[in-house]
Amino acid sequence: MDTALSTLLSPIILFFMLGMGAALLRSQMSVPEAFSKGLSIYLMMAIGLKGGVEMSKNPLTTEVILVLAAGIVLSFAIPALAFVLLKFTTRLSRTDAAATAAHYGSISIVTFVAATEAVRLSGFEPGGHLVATAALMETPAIITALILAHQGQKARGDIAGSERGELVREVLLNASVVVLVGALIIGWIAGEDGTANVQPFFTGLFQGVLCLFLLDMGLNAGRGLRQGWRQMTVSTFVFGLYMPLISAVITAGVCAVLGLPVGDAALLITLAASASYIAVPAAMRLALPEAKPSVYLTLSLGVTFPFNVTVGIPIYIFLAQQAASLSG
Amino acid sequence: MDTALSTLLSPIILFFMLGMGAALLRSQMSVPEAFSKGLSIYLMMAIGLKGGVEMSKNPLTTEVILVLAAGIVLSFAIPALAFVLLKFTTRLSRTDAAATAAHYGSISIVTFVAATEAVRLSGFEPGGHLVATAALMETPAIITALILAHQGQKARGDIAGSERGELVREVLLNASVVVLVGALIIGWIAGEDGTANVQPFFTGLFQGVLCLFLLDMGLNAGRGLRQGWRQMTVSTFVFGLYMPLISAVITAGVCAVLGLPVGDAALLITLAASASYIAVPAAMRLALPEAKPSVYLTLSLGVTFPFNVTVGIPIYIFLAQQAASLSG
Amino acid sequence: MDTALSTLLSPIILFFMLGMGAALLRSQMSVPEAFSKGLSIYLMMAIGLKGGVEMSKNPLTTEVILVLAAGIVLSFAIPALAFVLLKFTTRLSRTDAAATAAHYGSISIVTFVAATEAVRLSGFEPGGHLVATAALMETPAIITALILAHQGQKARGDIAGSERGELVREVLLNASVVVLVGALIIGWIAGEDGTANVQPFFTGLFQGVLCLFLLDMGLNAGRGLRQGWRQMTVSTFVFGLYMPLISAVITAGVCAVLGLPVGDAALLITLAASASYIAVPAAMRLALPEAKPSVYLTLSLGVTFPFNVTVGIPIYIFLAQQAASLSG
Amino acid sequence: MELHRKRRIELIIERMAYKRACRVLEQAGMTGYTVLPSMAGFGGGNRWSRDTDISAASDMVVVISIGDDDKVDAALDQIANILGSHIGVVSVSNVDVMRPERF
Amino acid sequence: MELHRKRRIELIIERMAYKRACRVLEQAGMTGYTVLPSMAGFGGGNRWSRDTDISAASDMVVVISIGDDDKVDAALDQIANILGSHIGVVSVSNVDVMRPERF
Amino acid sequence: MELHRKRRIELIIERMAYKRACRVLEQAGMTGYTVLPSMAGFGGGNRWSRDTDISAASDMVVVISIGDDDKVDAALDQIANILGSHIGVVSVSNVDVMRPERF
Ligand SMILES: Nc1ncnc2c1ncn2[C@@H]1O[C@H](COP(=O)(O)O)[C@@H](O)[C@H]1O
Ligand SMILES: Nc1ncnc2c1ncn2[C@@H]1O[C@H](COP(=O)(O)O)[C@@H](O)[C@H]1O
Ligand SMILES: Nc1ncnc2c1ncn2[C@@H]1O[C@H](COP(=O)(O)O)[C@@H](O)[C@H]1O
Ligand code: NA
Ligand code: NA
Ligand code: NA
Repeated sequence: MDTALSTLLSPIILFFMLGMGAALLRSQMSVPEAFSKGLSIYLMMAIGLKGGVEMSKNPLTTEVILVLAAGIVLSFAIPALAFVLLKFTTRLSRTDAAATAAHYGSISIVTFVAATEAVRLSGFEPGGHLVATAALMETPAIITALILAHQGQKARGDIAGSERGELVREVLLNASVVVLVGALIIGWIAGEDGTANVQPFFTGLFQGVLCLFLLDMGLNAGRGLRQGWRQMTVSTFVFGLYMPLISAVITAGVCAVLGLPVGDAALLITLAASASYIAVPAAMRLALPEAKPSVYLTLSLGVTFPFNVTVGIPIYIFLAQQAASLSG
Repeated sequence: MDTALSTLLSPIILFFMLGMGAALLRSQMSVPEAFSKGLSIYLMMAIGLKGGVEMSKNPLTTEVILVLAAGIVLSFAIPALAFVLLKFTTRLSRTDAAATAAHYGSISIVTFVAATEAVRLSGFEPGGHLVATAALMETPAIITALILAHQGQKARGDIAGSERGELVREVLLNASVVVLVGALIIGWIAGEDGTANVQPFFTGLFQGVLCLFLLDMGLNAGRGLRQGWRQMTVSTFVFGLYMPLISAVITAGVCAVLGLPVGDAALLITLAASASYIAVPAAMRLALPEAKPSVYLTLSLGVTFPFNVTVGIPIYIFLAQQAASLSG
Repeated sequence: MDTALSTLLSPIILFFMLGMGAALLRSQMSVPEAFSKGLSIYLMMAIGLKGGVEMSKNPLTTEVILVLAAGIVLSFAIPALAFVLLKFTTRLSRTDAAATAAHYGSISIVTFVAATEAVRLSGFEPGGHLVATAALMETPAIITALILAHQGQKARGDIAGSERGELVREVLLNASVVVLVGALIIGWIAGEDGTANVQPFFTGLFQGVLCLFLLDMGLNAGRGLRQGWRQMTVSTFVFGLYMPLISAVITAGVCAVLGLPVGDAALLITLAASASYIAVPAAMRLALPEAKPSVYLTLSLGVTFPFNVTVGIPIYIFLAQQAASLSG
Repeated sequence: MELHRKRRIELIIERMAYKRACRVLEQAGMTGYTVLPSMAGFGGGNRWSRDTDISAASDMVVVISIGDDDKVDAALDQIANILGSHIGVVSVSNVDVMRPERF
Repeated sequence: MELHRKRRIELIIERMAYKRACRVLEQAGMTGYTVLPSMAGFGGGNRWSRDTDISAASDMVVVISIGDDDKVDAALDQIANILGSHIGVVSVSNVDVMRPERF
Repeated sequence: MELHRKRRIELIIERMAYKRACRVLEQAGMTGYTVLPSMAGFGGGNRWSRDTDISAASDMVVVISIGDDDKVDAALDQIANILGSHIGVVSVSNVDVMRPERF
């Protein structure tokens, strides 16, 4: 657990804690929204390019395709499990439970990026196709959640002004899908040589920008927690802590079966365990506006995200090592 | 034409296409305006500094002065030609035609930057004074256009609240003139040694930042095209495609006469062929508010800019090579 | 005075002058607020990290603690002197004089950063604990000013809606204290090795970003001066020029007594001579809303800041050399 | 300057839903609207603030639209439907305009 | 669509003081408010502009709050106190709303 | 709290022209105004959106100015002139203010 400590003491995580601490102490500081949104586009371009360049070096193996498929299946399946747990252990309405479940089936790119750095620090090298897996896991969870929410309910008329295709567009063409998939394909086409000129920007700066971004994420998570926690019961709060662990253990099993190397397994486990706080909330506002954002946002951003970034990732790397030794 | 393909497949252009594609597919993603405006200031500082440093290495030759003069003359002359073509081939009003013509006499800095990268990729090294030429070509076109618009019309009273000097200030002290010319002079004064400390930021990152910026430009161009195309006739649309080519051929002739090296010629041709979509629209709103922005903006940003960045630049490099071989 | 000239001709200062000149010529250009606020967070993270890493290399000596203490004492004391001078030489009200005095006791981080670069350029290496000193000097001046303002006045009821702790939070948890102190501690914990990965971002880019930031500061200072100067009398205006010199001379004396090396002395003198234009104005709006911001902001941002960045810093380095030679 | 009485809709609505509201205004025949960003707010006992709210979920925008009585009434019916599901507040007031034919 | 008469407070106030005003609105029982950023302005003979104003000192924001007559009156008393010290302008107007029980 | 009736101008105008409008307001004797950014809109059959609009050409801002009847009338005359050339919409409404001497 020495690497666990060194992960916790890396500047990235320390800046996250700084932000979270400042927010909990009610500091008024903030990173301007336009600036941090710009940085997030940078981060997604960087990991997309990197993933694409790495994928361009190797042929598409069956293992790659299996990982992609596993990601999609997990994103479809996890919300169903989360929904059942929420309905049994909390008093959330059907709609709130379904909307929350969608967040846990989908993923958090920042958690993924933080895990990538931690995995590298631990001496493993994850494959580029995990970035593609991340992109593919964003959406399926939303479909499961909508089925769960509408199941056994009489059909409701459309909301005035809603447009055919607006949800599909939001879900399949949101910033993170466009940039991640686009940069991945560009990295794949341009390859190592073609992207050499842009490497100082996208690779050299990556970890520094991440520090700045995680400072802001800490502020966000801390404020989310401080503002939302009164509206949460203990049972919803703890869901935000055990649900990622359940997803992680299930996915570790999948990794053992597929015989994935540690780096890839750690990232797939992290993706499964992470919860969305940008793409899915936006989709839920369009598709299930009756669900209360204060519930699902506080849980995914204020509880699960800080848990994953600090305590979760070392655990997921540990699980990945177990899975690899089982299958190896 | 191998370099043409490699230009088209460079990350910079691919990100532009990604943005344009996303916008045409009606993705809602966007780069925050404050962030991309910040990046554009960075880009102008970077090319200004680079141009100034290069100019500091060589004395001011007659050739340099001739290029600067040629740029000014072209910026004055092209709008007259464009105006005549627009009046003959389209039904645009006198004011609309004059305002549109101004855009084609002026320049697009992003096109210039993309061309600089492509020229380097093709193995030529353009001179630093082309940056000064770019700055000098921004404004003259506006004067020609105002003369054309007011010619033969009874003088109209000033718009209430307009101030002596506001147009001059807008045209001579807008962000791109201030930053470009300022950074050029600073680069000239500080020289290679004096700017060494800031090179990692301004040179190392340049192409990466350009990718991010061109992603945003693609989104802008795509949305401009999608929103504006219904208000355009075929004859105005095709003007956006052939006008840059006409300007390019004329300028190639000028380059042959002046005997410019390929790198310099390619950039001067690109400047002549490019159309403004920031400085001139702003000036036109002040000076010719009756002209319809939907016409000139859709043309310059939605048609000519994407044409130049993808197909045009390889053509202009090819023309520059012909011109150089003619005069050489 | 050769280094003085080379400081004045460094790109950082030239970009500052460019911005100031553009603003005085009434250019409408601006750097978006969200972008420059983002850059300022970057700058504070960078100097905090750097200071922390340097402090991690050496044990906490008595000299370090004496410098920190001297900074705090100066921040407490300078406002009292400034207040007396303002009351004697100008017609400012008690409240306006106290509020203005607070600015001169506190510090300007940008001036500090510019001085750090100039000190390095002159061949001296300041210690990392000066960053900590900067953070500690932000606040004490505010306390002195509040005592001066309220002294001999009947207590005024609280403003409606004001909250216990809001001023303390604003003063102790504002962005610059949180980021500076936080990054300092993170740099201290992570050390040279732990921060190696983030160095390309925080060290390599530092001076380039500073150019961009000082361009914006020049625009701000120029506009501040142009808008505010009519509301200033000659006696307040000259206060903005001689006050930093007085603080500098006093502090040079302190440095001689403490026997500080030139680098540290130059920075401590600069801190004492610099005036706040972000943290203190915000605190004054909460604590002394009756004081006129047009007075204190024009003075600190429009007069003292440009004076320090251009003429002041070379003088302060010179004073530091004298102080060191006195004590050495 | 002759002025003409019109109605002004001011709709404060969550960002994700504002395009729905805008379509409704267009369908009702309103000739224009303008959307303003907001930066903070309070409602239902909760405070929110834009710079510290990473998702668009609690972000509100303000839609202003000036038009004829009839069109405003038609629009309000549809807006009521939207506000049945989405977070928001609508209010209407009287304003005087200069060129009535444009509304 | 049945509409109900309410009062709309529009408070233009310096940024550093807006949270004080918001607390006052909450204490007076107003059920909600929305804060809009502003970018430039003029008052007391001075122009200001946000992009060129590094400190928050002359930056103004606009607070909009719709509520019952009584609550608005209670809030205005306190706002008058704030505006005794802080920079700002307040105005009140009549608006019609749809769901009166929410205000 | 005694309130006094004033007029409130709300001018939605293209960004490039807002300084002309502000000068007109100052010349007409209005004691203050505040300018708000907008982020999207619709008019003349066209939608626009700020984040995807690289030039300032279709960007609108909102100018709010509260003042006396006479001054507002004087300002409206000039604004009518501006709106003869520039893109924009102006409306006027009644508001109540607290310190009438300031307007
Ligand atoms: N009736 C209206 N209500 C509110 N804003 C409007 C209205 N009409 C026009 N606008 C705004 O003014 C801009 C220009 O409109 P127009 O002059 O109709 O082209 C639009 O894009 C809107 O932002
Ligand atoms: N009475 C009100 N006046 C102004 N804005 C309001 C009001 N009520 C709610 N809002 C805005 O609408 C948002 C949602 O409010 P609610 O629907 O009460 O949760 C709040 O965060 C405010 O931004
Ligand atoms: N009559 C007014 N109408 C609209 N905004 C105003 C008015 N007077 C003042 N303001 C705003 O309030 C700020 C401070 O004004 P003052 O209190 O007059 O210094 C100005 O900069 C404007 O943004
Ligand atoms: Na997940
Ligand atoms: Na041109
Ligand atoms: Na000081």
